[in-house]
Amino acid sequence: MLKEKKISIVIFPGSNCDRDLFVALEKCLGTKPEFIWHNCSHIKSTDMILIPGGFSFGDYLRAGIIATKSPAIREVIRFSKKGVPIIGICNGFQILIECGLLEGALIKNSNQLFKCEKVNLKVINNKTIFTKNYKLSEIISLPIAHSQGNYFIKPDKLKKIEDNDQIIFKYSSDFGDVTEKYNPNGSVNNIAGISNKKKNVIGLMPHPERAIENFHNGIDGIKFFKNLKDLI
Amino acid sequence: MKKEITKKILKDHNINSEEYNMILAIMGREPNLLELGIFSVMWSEHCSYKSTKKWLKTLPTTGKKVVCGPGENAGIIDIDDNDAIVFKMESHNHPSFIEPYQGAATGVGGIMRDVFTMGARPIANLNSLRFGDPKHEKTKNLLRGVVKGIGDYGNCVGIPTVGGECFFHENYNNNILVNAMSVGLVKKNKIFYSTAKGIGNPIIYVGSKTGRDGIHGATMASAEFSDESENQRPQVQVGDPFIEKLLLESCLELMNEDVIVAIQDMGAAGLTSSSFEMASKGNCGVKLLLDKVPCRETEMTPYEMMLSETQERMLMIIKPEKKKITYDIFQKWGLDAVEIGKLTDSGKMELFYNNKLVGALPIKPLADLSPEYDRPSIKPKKRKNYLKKKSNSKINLEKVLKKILSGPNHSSKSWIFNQYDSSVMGDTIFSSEMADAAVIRIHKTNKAISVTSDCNPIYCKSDPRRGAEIAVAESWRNLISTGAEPVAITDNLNFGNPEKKEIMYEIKESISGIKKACIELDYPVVSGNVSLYNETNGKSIFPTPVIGGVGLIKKLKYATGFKMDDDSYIYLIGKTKGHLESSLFYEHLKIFGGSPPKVDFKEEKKNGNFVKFLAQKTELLIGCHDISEGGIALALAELCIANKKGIEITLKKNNPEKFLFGEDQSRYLLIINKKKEFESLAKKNNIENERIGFVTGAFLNFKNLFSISVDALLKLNSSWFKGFIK
Amino acid sequence: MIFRVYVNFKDGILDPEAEAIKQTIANMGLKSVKNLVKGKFFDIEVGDKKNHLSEIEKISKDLLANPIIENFKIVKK
Amino acid sequence: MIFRVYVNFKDGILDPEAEAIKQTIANMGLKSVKNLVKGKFFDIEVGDKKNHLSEIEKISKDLLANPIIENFKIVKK
Ligand SMILES: Nc1ncnc2c1ncn2[C@@H]1O[C@H](COP(=O)(O)OP(=O)(O)O)[C@@H](O)[C@H]1O
Ligand SMILES: [Mg+2]
Repeated sequence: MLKEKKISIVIFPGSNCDRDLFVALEKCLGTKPEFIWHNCSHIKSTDMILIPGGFSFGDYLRAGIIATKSPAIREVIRFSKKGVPIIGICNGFQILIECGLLEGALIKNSNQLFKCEKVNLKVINNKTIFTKNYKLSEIISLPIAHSQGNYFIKPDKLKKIEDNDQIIFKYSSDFGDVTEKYNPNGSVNNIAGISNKKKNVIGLMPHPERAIENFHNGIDGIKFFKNLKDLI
Repeated sequence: MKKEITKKILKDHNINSEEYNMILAIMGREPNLLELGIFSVMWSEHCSYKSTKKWLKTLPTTGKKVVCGPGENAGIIDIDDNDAIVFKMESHNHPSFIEPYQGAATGVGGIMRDVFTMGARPIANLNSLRFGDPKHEKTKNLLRGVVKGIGDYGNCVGIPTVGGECFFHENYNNNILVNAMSVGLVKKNKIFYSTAKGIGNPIIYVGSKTGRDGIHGATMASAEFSDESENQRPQVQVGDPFIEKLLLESCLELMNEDVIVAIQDMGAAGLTSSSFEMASKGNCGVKLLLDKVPCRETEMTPYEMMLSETQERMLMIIKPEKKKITYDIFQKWGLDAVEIGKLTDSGKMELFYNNKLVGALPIKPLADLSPEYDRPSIKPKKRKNYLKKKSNSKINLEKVLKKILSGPNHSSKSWIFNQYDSSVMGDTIFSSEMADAAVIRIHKTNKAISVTSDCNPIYCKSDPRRGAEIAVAESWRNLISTGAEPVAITDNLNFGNPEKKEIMYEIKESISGIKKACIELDYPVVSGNVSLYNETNGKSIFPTPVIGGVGLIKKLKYATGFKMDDDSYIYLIGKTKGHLESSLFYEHLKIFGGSPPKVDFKEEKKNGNFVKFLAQKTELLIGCHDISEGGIALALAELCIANKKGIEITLKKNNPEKFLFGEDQSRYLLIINKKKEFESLAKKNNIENERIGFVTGAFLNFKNLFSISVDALLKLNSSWFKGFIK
Repeated sequence: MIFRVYVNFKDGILDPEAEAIKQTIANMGLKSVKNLVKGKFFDIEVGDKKNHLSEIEKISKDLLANPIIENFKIVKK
Repeated sequence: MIFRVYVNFKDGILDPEAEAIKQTIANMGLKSVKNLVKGKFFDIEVGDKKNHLSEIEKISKDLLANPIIENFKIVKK
């Protein structure tokens, strides 16, 4: 029998989507993830790490920055170098950006307001380990809930990540138009999710874990997590 | 000897001479300043309910589902399977007017602490807001700040904000209302109370360090505003939602251990009221070593420590042998916990500072003998109401509906609720504008709760008793519409200065109205809050008794929202007489006053039970919407907007304005597709019903009268906030 | 002409963000920091012609600072 | 000894908050404001004994400023 693979969820003081993520993984993959507290300085082994949404350390200073000073982040970086898949959702995305695993910055939404609503995403890269079961340009719909999700990257760097297919999701209309009208927060080129160069680290602002029940506003999160099945 | 307590000091503490004589009698001597300060906050309107206690006692507070009624931090109801729901609503009106962002944020923080103090994890927040005229210079910033404050706080803690109300009227220009409600889930056998027990048990302080925040917040909330008070601004309290989240998680973790004897958050009047209330409930004495109180600022005096309203602090009595695990858990969450005293058998509160006894007050008498007033009241002169009836044929009904839909009070509130995280925790079934009440699944179960807040101040001004009855009935109806069993309410009574007879009349009448409705509907009051002195320069707010209702949806499949299927039928349930006095319709024609519609409770229950029966026992009900302000016309428009679908209505009535805009109570619109089955059931149950139309096309079409496209409805409904806020 | 407006919390007002930053610095192992106070600044560029001070004051009071909890100070750069 | 660290957005990065403030000022009818730049400052108090500059630099670079979008400047007060 294969040894059961281990999924880890790293939590920080102020994380608040950890339970939701746990529930989603349990429901979609049938495995129970383990929680890693932020001050854990040694993760013995893990096959995938997820960083949940919320307000780590109150989002003080800049969302995600203070969390990068926690010991567990050094471990996340160590595992990322080994090629272990890492996923950051919302605040998790912000943390991955602040700790340098992903490029760019997430600044305040262009209208200064927190925004909670359902958005459509267009799959821009379906060749990553996280997205290979999507069709190219498939439209999925997921909720967002954030005030600092405005993705910024300098034009030269943008070109680089584009050329290297690191843009994974963009905000779009139901029909896949990627235009300003469907940009909820001011992100450069409607970018909603990106990966690192090696494509084993991914971050996205929307919340797949909030779209997994029939009573949710859509269930496209299920597919997002089921995509991970092959990884564990 | 020099008299320490001068007339001026008494005035500054809002203590009248009669009250001061009682203080002298209780103390047997002249109090010092610290002691007087403690009396003043404990006996403030805010903490002692001295003007309303007598009347609040008359409310029905028991029932087979009530686990804990008023008197604790929050009320508790039983929702079966060892699950219970803890909930309460509380006002932060005065602080929000002075500093809207922090005022509203700390209001949310405070009410959540009331809920998790009892061992419950908050699972939903609501807020009921009243602002002044949009044209008033302050309104925009107040709205912006309050909404952002509520959002930032709840979002950060990770509790979904799922519903509420927002109403604009010039009457609230200088006294906005910010009422926050929180709803939590607890295991029935794991509830924590605030009764102190066990002489010698340590008293533990945990949370933020004490600063000079909001000293005298409680007395401020107990006095009228004047232009002056805006200038001599008291220290504003600042909220720290991050610490709140840590407190929530650490307290719930500690509550899993067998450690806590009693626990209470430090809310209004901070350390004073929390320690007093715990001790007085347990008939204990308290010894506090104020040197131990963690302070944020230097040279804080005992007076300041006892009266500070620094947020995010808790006080608990623990078992003495459990200190280590207590400290360990709080340390894990990065919080300082400190022992600041012990329970004693002295019956007194003894305050030590620098090894000196700086204050000593008898606990029981101070609590029990707190003033209770039967303030005089008088029925206000009937306002000679309204203009002569206009000839109705000239009124353009389409224009009125469009005006209502695009005005501040009935525009889509999405600008507000999109700033609230409504989907965190993954259990939200319906939030704002998806149903008549918000519906939240009980995590990992097949049941849900339904929550709503309601009050129509226009009705309450015209007739406070009837207005209050309607507020309760409407909340009941809102719950019914979602497929719930209404269980109990919390109330937040917002009024002007009770020392004025007309205001006292409004208070008494409102409470009787609530009482009547609650008894009739078997819908008890389990918690509540009173906010008085909402007046500025002598001008009082409308009586605004906000009702927060909670119901149980026994199976998820009973949950009903605004859904409409194509070609399904629209049925109107209940008697339509066309009551237009005090209605939105008349308001738009500038016809004011008159009495609100009457609630016939027999009819109310009959119709409600029928809808409940449909939701629970049949598969007939596709969607449901109760009819309230704006009558059938507005309810239909809201259904079209929510579904982006059209409706065709055939009018048989001669007086279309009465049929469309009448605000008769106890009515619902039902979306049904099995005509025969439904009609026979309705007949069998003797329910007045009428098939008024069906779902079709892209227009809200009142045949032979007028028709508006759904696109136009959506646009009308969504433009006001955008234009206002920019 | 550029005016700089400094805005910071009044004494005694809790600044949770500053508290969190202080704590983080300590966690980073940097023990010598005794206190940290935080604020904002705004560089406002105006034309040279007339005296803009009263306008800048108005902007500071009504918009940039919340006078209930914050102080502001204007300096000409 | 107090060090003040100024942090602001690098040139060419659109600061949505500054844009909003500019817009509001224009709406207030104050037409003379040509530009507005916003930033933060941190007053960090350290002991007097040793030279703390390198520590303050580390704090600024690793915590207070995001080098991708922000500049910082340290001055001794
Ligand atoms: N302050 C608010 N916070 C959250 N939701 C709100 C707020 N104000 C209004 N809403 C939502 O907007 C919808 C319409 O509100 P309202 O017109 O008061 O409803 P009704 O009169 O049908 O009870 C409701 O779903 C309500 O929950
Ligand atoms: Mg309603």
